[in-house]
Amino acid sequence: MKIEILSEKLNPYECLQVYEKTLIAQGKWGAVSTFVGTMRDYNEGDTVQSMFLEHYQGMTEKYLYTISEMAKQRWDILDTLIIHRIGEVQPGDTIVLVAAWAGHRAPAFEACRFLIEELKSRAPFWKKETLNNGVRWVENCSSKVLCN
Amino acid sequence: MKIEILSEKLNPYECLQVYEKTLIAQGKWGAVSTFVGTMRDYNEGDTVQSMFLEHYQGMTEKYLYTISEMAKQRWDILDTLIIHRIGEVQPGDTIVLVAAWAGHRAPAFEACRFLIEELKSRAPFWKKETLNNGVRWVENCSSKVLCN
Amino acid sequence: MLLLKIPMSITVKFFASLREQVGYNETSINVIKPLTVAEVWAQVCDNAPLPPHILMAVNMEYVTQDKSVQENDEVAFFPPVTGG
Amino acid sequence: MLLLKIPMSITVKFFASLREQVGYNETSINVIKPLTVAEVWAQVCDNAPLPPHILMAVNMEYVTQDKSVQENDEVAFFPPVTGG
Repeated sequence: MKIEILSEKLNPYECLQVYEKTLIAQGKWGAVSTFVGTMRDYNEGDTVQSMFLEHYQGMTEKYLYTISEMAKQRWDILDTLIIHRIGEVQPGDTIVLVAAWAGHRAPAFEACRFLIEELKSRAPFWKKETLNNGVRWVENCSSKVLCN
Repeated sequence: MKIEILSEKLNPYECLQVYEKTLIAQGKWGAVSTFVGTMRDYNEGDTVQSMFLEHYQGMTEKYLYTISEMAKQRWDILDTLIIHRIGEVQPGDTIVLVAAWAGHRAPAFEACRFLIEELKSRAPFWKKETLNNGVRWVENCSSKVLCN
Repeated sequence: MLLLKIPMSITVKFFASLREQVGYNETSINVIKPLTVAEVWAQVCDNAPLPPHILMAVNMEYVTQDKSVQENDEVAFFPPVTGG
Repeated sequence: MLLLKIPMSITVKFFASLREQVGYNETSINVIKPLTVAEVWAQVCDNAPLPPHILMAVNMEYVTQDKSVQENDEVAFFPPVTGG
């Protein structure tokens, strides 16, 4: 199991290759589900030039470990990986990588989806976008819907 | 959109890196869901030494194009990729890579899952395993359940 | 009036365990009237019954056993698939 | 009998848009009786009401505003998260 908060550029496919080599269960997994979240150059109808990612150091790592442990308890999976960027990111840059290894595809897919959903709804990260005419904090649509 | 039937070793993460560079929609996608199926060194309680993958040339490609088109019609996705090994494979080797690119994570996950489920249930590939004491054709559990 | 019957050529393919049971991967038959896929099977396999879980395709599209086969069609029989 | 009250030290953190509104990311307060998270907010923010969608954590675990705060605790306030 690995959790990483990264302030440099993230190449998700290199990270996966490197991490898979360290897995002790070579030949034991039959399925890997991965999710890569990438910065788009648009949001809510506006062009986005760049983005700054802030996080709550300590709590973020703790929360990501908690959901990784929950996934291992809930599904028959062998391992999980979460890497998340912080700091300044550009359009096209990878923001997040989530992966789940399992014997079979159903638990791999479900655990991977669970991790990204939990990360998005509760992990303490915040995005600030630089637009053509200023900056703005990204708002979480679902929290607006849930709370209003 | 890409469909490939490959008789050499498949490195899924290199394929993803190479293919992403060719996508015209740079900065437009925010989400990639991928699935990698790998040969295990066990199946149905037996140790598996190696495996031979047969396919119906022509029909396989046609079927994979059909489900890729169906995915593009059903979900708001930008692109899809399917690569499948044929021939002799060893434990740990990648058998299949499926990926779906989208603006948002829900269609990416759903399209990727759809592609691998359709591939597994209908694409004309067959596995023959070499065990310690002989060979056997893999049987499809779901077809047994459905048909018996 | 006498009808001149020109035989139609049909290609028949087998895959995987079925190919091994039949003993070859491809054959060609000539028929003088349109056949269904089930009748193609019967003709090629000495009237053996269709195996229960067998899959069938005509020109690389899945079909059911009552699908009728035309001149130059490629008919394929194979066991449940196990890819991915 | 006279009770000697030793003040408790509590760290308070703010993040993202809330940090910008408050104007700083961290402060420390000394209190002589246990407070709830809501009371910590009130003391630090001049009795301003808690913003409607605010999230709260004590020692890096999510809590509700009635959670009581102990000596040396780290209390954090932040807007809905937007990672991933």
